[in-house]
Amino acid sequence: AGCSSDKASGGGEESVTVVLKTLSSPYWKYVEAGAKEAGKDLGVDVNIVGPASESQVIEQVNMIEDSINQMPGAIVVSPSQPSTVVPVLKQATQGDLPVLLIDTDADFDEKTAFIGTDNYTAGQEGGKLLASMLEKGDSVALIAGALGNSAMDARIKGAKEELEKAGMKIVAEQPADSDKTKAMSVMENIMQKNKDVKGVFSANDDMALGALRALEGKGDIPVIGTDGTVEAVESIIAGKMAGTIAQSPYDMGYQGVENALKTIKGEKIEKRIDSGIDIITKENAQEKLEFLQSISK
Amino acid sequence: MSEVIIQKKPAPSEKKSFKHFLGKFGALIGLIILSGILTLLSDKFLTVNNIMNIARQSSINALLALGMLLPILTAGIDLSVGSILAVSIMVMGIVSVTMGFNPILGILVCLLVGIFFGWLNGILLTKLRLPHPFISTLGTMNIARGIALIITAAAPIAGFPFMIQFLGGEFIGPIPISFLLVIVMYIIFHIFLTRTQTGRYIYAIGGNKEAAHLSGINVDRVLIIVYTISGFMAALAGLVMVGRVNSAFPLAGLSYELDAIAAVIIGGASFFGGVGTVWGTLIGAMIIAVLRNGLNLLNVSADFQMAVIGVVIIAAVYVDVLRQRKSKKGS
Amino acid sequence: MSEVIIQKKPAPSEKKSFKHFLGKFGALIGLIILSGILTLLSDKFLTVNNIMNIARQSSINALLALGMLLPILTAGIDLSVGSILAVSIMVMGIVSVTMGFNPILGILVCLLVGIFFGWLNGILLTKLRLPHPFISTLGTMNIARGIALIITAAAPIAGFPFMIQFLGGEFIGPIPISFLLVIVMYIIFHIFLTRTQTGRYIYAIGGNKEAAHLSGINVDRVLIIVYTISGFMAALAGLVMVGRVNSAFPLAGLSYELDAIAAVIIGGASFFGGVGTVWGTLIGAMIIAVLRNGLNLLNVSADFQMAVIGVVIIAAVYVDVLRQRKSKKGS
Amino acid sequence: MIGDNQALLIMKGIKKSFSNNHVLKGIDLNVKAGEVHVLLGENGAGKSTLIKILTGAYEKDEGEIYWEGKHVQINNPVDSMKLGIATIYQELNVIPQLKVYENIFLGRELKQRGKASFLNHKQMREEAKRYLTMLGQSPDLADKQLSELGIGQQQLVEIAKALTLDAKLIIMDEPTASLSSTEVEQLYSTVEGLTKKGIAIVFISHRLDEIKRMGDRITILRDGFQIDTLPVRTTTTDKWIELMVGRTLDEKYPKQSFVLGDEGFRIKDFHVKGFKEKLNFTLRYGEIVGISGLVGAGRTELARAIFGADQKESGSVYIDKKEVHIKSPKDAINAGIAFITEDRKNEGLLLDQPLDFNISLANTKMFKQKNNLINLNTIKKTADNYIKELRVRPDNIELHARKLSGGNQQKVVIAKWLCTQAKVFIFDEPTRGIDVGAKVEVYRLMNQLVENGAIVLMISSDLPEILGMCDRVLVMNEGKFTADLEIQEANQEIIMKAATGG
Ligand SMILES: Nc1ncnc2c1ncn2[C@@H]1O[C@H](COP(=O)(O)OP(=O)(O)OP(=O)(O)O)[C@@H](O)[C@H]1O
Ligand SMILES: Nc1ncnc2c1ncn2[C@@H]1O[C@H](COP(=O)(O)OP(=O)(O)OP(=O)(O)O)[C@@H](O)[C@H]1O
Ligand SMILES: [Mg+2]
Ligand SMILES: [Mg+2]
Repeated sequence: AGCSSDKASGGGEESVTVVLKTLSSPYWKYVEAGAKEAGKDLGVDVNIVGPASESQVIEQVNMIEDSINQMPGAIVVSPSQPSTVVPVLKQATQGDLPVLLIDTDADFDEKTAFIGTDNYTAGQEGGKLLASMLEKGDSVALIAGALGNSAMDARIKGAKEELEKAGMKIVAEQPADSDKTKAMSVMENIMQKNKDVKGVFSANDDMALGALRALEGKGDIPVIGTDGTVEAVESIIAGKMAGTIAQSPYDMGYQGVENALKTIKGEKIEKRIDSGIDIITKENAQEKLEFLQSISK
Repeated sequence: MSEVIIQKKPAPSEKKSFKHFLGKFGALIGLIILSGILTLLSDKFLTVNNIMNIARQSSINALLALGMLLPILTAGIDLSVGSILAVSIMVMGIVSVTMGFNPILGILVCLLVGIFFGWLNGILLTKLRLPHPFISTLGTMNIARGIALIITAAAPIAGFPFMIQFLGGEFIGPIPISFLLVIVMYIIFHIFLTRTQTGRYIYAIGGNKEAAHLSGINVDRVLIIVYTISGFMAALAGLVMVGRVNSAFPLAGLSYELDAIAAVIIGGASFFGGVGTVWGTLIGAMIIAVLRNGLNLLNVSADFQMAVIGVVIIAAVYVDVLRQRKSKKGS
Repeated sequence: MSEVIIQKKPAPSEKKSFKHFLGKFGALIGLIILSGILTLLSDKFLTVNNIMNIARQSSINALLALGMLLPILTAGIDLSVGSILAVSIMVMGIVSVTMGFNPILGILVCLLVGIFFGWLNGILLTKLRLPHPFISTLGTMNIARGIALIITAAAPIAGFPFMIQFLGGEFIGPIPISFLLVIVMYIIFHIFLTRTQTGRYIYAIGGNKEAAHLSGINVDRVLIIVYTISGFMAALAGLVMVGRVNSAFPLAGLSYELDAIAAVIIGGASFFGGVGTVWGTLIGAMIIAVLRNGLNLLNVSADFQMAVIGVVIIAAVYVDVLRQRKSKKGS
Repeated sequence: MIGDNQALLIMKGIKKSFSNNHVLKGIDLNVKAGEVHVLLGENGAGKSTLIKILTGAYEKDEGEIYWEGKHVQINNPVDSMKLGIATIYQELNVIPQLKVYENIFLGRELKQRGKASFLNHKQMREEAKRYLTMLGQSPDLADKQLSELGIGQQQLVEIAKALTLDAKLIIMDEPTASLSSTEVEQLYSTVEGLTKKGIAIVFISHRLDEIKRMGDRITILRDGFQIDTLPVRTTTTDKWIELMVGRTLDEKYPKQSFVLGDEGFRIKDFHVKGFKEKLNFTLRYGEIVGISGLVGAGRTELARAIFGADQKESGSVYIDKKEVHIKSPKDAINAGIAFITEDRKNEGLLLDQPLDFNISLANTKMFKQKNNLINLNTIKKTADNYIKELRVRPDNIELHARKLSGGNQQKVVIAKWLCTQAKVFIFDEPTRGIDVGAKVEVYRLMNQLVENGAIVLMISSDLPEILGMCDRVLVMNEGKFTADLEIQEANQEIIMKAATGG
């Protein structure tokens, strides 16, 4: 330690580089906050990078490459398209650089660990939550992200299965490109055709909030989102959104760095660490909000 | 030059003026056909409720496209509208929600931020003499989006006061105020472009920049006005967006420039400048909105939506091409 | 004989030919300045390892930009390159991974799909007489992306055979094969554009379509070739991408058209057609890659990256503007 | 002369260079109120450059400008307009997408009374009609889209535009180059009216007969210097030519007669869209045939249809008595036809390509090597030859076409078509903007073409040129032929009568 304190290049034994899917959404800001906090708590240099949006897949691969080039002690990655990072990560492990994955797993045997919960499970939880608020045979609408975004696709898939299992009728499944405004339009249009929609599941909270806005004044239709952003939690407290599935982004970030450091120090860690899922509804929303506010001052 | 027509034209008859009308708003046929098909396919399409829906949904793009028309008329482009929208509403959020100032001040600041970035585009283009607005506005697109992210640490802002939500969220009877705003803005722009000196200069610059300059037109000044207006319209569209979803988020308007440009071009404007009308642009924006609405109504699955949008864009413009070709043959 | 003596021009001197060189590749100064700054800021920048990194990272965009240069030279544009890339590699994935056919067949199919969609762009533009390639390629952009999503139900495909990964993934010594491919393609295109009939016609059409037509050039034929080549290059870039990440996914290449266009324009080509070189384009692509790499090396945070990229794009082009202005004044 | 208190405008010691090309090396010019002051000089002598310095379109390197005795700075076109200078530039400066009347009032639109920010379209339209009528045009023209007009009519719009500016000095840089005698007559009387009101005119032209008729004083430029300023009426054109080119010209029209041969080119029942009649004519080896007519008579349209640039309605074309099928310019070129277009800027040149590129464009395949690559050296050599032969200045094939003077650009267009080595040459206003000396070269080339067995058809609005160079003349009016005359039986009056339909 201390041999390389070159700030600009940020490499060195006692440093961890975290490459996220993006840094420009609240969810990933929580991951970032967790990772930073861990760095502070444990006294390790943490560099956090990520492309401008989740769809910049190759850009993320480039970032991993550039990070490896600076020889950190370990690298923590949340792959946008799991399969794409495998070749470059193989290169890293060949150079004895420990690799940890968070949030999204990849089919990569040489990884040191995966920390997170998979999106499919999150979707299932969302589906179950929504089903619990409805009657058998009710009509349900699904708001998806841009098609091809694998995390969003998995959430929709999970939710759909649970909802169908519980006997709900899926009357619409439409994409809204993770855009709040588009989600609102999409929901409005769905309501034109299906006035009897009784519940909505959305692959993220932004779209859930957009859909909610379209349903204002249309009676009590529960909307379930995913992610657990501040805005969503506040909406739940205000009695608008029915609930959201939070994947503990902060913990993922924190544990990612924590475990990376352990690996650097030669400690053995679990290959698969579950960061847990929070189901946030009116009951626990207030306490969740306080936590979120404490981490993103 | 190549379409030299020697025939004496007939006195302006009824028939001619209808042709003239279609000539101006050729994409209208595309819109009518598209609407016709959707009416057949879904009984929900042609209802007052749904039409108001479309009106509301089209308003953001309609405003952006109206702003975009100006740069395109001058043979330019403005890639930064989506980012300007974002930075304007984030600043407004900070002023009127986070800092709790008067909403009127928030609205003013929002529009001023839009005007500022638009003006910056104009200055970069004319004073720095960058070769094409693609460069200057691509730069601003990144800068404005970066600032939108930086000032709020990527967090959205919700809970805007009623006054700010008014434009985008309220109705007069069944009619969304945002659509009334669209109509008013289009009328103002129509008058501006056809009846004022600066408006005509915009066409002149697009038609032949050199000739405009030699005719004593201050080309730089007009271009700065053009981009400033485009920035202003982006902020106005942002205001409507905030009213619509009651929140501002830094990725708002991402890649909206494509829809805006598409509306302008589908509406018959030329990338080479000098050609295009506000009404054509409105029709272009409506075609896009109707299409999206129809796809949702028909519950077309996500993967097919993209392909269908592609086909319809081409078809809508092709209808216009066919019409023009026919009317040329016929004359 | 008339007595007018036009000064004998000096024999092409060293100085003149250097100026000539800079005149052709003006953006080079921007690249040099940018690299200089990064070398000062990071000791990792000017290392063999990192330069090879940049070479590899730039190759996809360099290939797309090379394809994009052709439409832009004809005063057109190709918005569909990112989507064509995606559909080409998804089809290749189905053929050579899902269905397990010979990798050579997979590569061939990949390139043929690219050629097909490029050809389609050309046909839509010339035979349907759509007013501007913005429309036709915007349509194809959606159609191709839609097909990429439909045929694989949006799922990525991984595990390509070595032969397919060869171009994008392998090295000769420290040099990535993908970059050698880039160099070879640039040389081929240079010869094509300067030394063949079709190549010269491309410049002629961009310079003055009417004059080109009247000079006996089959404009439609050349345009179809242009868009077909652009489609082919998109597929080739896709091949490199698959080799790089050993997987194909339907959102691959999303919004890559912007970077490709930016590279071409930064490299000195004109949107109004007829002006631009392959070497300028290469420099444009390198500027973008160096910039991104440098920002990563310096650990600039993502939101600031955006803003910085915006500033540098403008600055890089402005350096060229200054140089041109100076050389005009000074001479 | 300089310092004369009558002088409206004095330009003193004007210098200007482009790169290494010193164009103006110290020009003095003084213009008096109410006179028509002619500028004469070879192509590339710097006439247009001098004008552009005066109007603020170019920045001068050295020199001073005095206006009504006061020293003035002119930095941009607005400055010169404010002084009262209206300019008709050599290259048309019109906006194709705007209406004719909007073009006429471009930059000085009329506003509605009371509502100062709104335009008064009605009044502009009325005024425009007035000016167009004054120039002998139908008032209907005012409402046309400018892009529908031929070059000649566009030129008239430019003239009308200059007239609307309440100017003290009107500069006309080759306003008559694409006008026929009727329109030129109209212009004469318009100019006369203006000078009577004390308005000064700076007039540039390569047509000596019209200078003789209109000019009061003439300033001759050569080699970047002002050679002399002379009164027009008391000096001879031969004198001007001598001062201008540094030698005397033996003859302005070096007409050579050849033995009349067989039929070489024929159109039969040729129907052009919008024409009232089907057209027929035959061209024989050994003759040069001219087509005369007023602006808008349809000559260019006929040529375009023959060449396949526009679709014909019906009819056939024969070369050497064999029918050739032409659907596009490419077919025409393959059949051996060359068409030298009248609009060099829009239809002829690639302004941002070097001269050799332009010259080789219509016949690129000739320069293919065995390996199918283009031989750039052969192109350079060939282009260089043409440039020398046509005396293009500067004679640098690497120069972009944009940087040449108007007349020199015209020569490059001619060179491009000579390079196709075609059998049938259709020249549309070939000497537009070319100086007297170079015109002779072009005429000699035509002779040479005929001698070498080519067919030459020349569309021209310059009557003396038709009379001087053709063996036969066809006259067109509103899309039909109204006369087919052997040159011996033709003169100005007869042709004009036929051209106006009588
Ligand atoms: N923009 C320019 N850049 C470089 N050289 C130029 C430019 N404009 C004109 N020149 C050069 O200046 C010289 C004078 O050109 P100018 O147009 O003034 O000639 P001119 O006397 O009007 O000729 P013409 O009778 O052919 O119209 C020419 O040699 C021309 O090549
Ligand atoms: N009868 C007419 N009334 C109005 N405009 C006409 C008429 N005839 C021709 N024109 C115009 O004249 C142009 C066609 O003339 P064209 O160019 O073929 O004639 P030209 O004899 O070559 O004359 P120019 O010197 O203008 O080239 C067109 O722009 C057309 O609009
Ligand atoms: Mg001139
Ligand atoms: Mg003509």
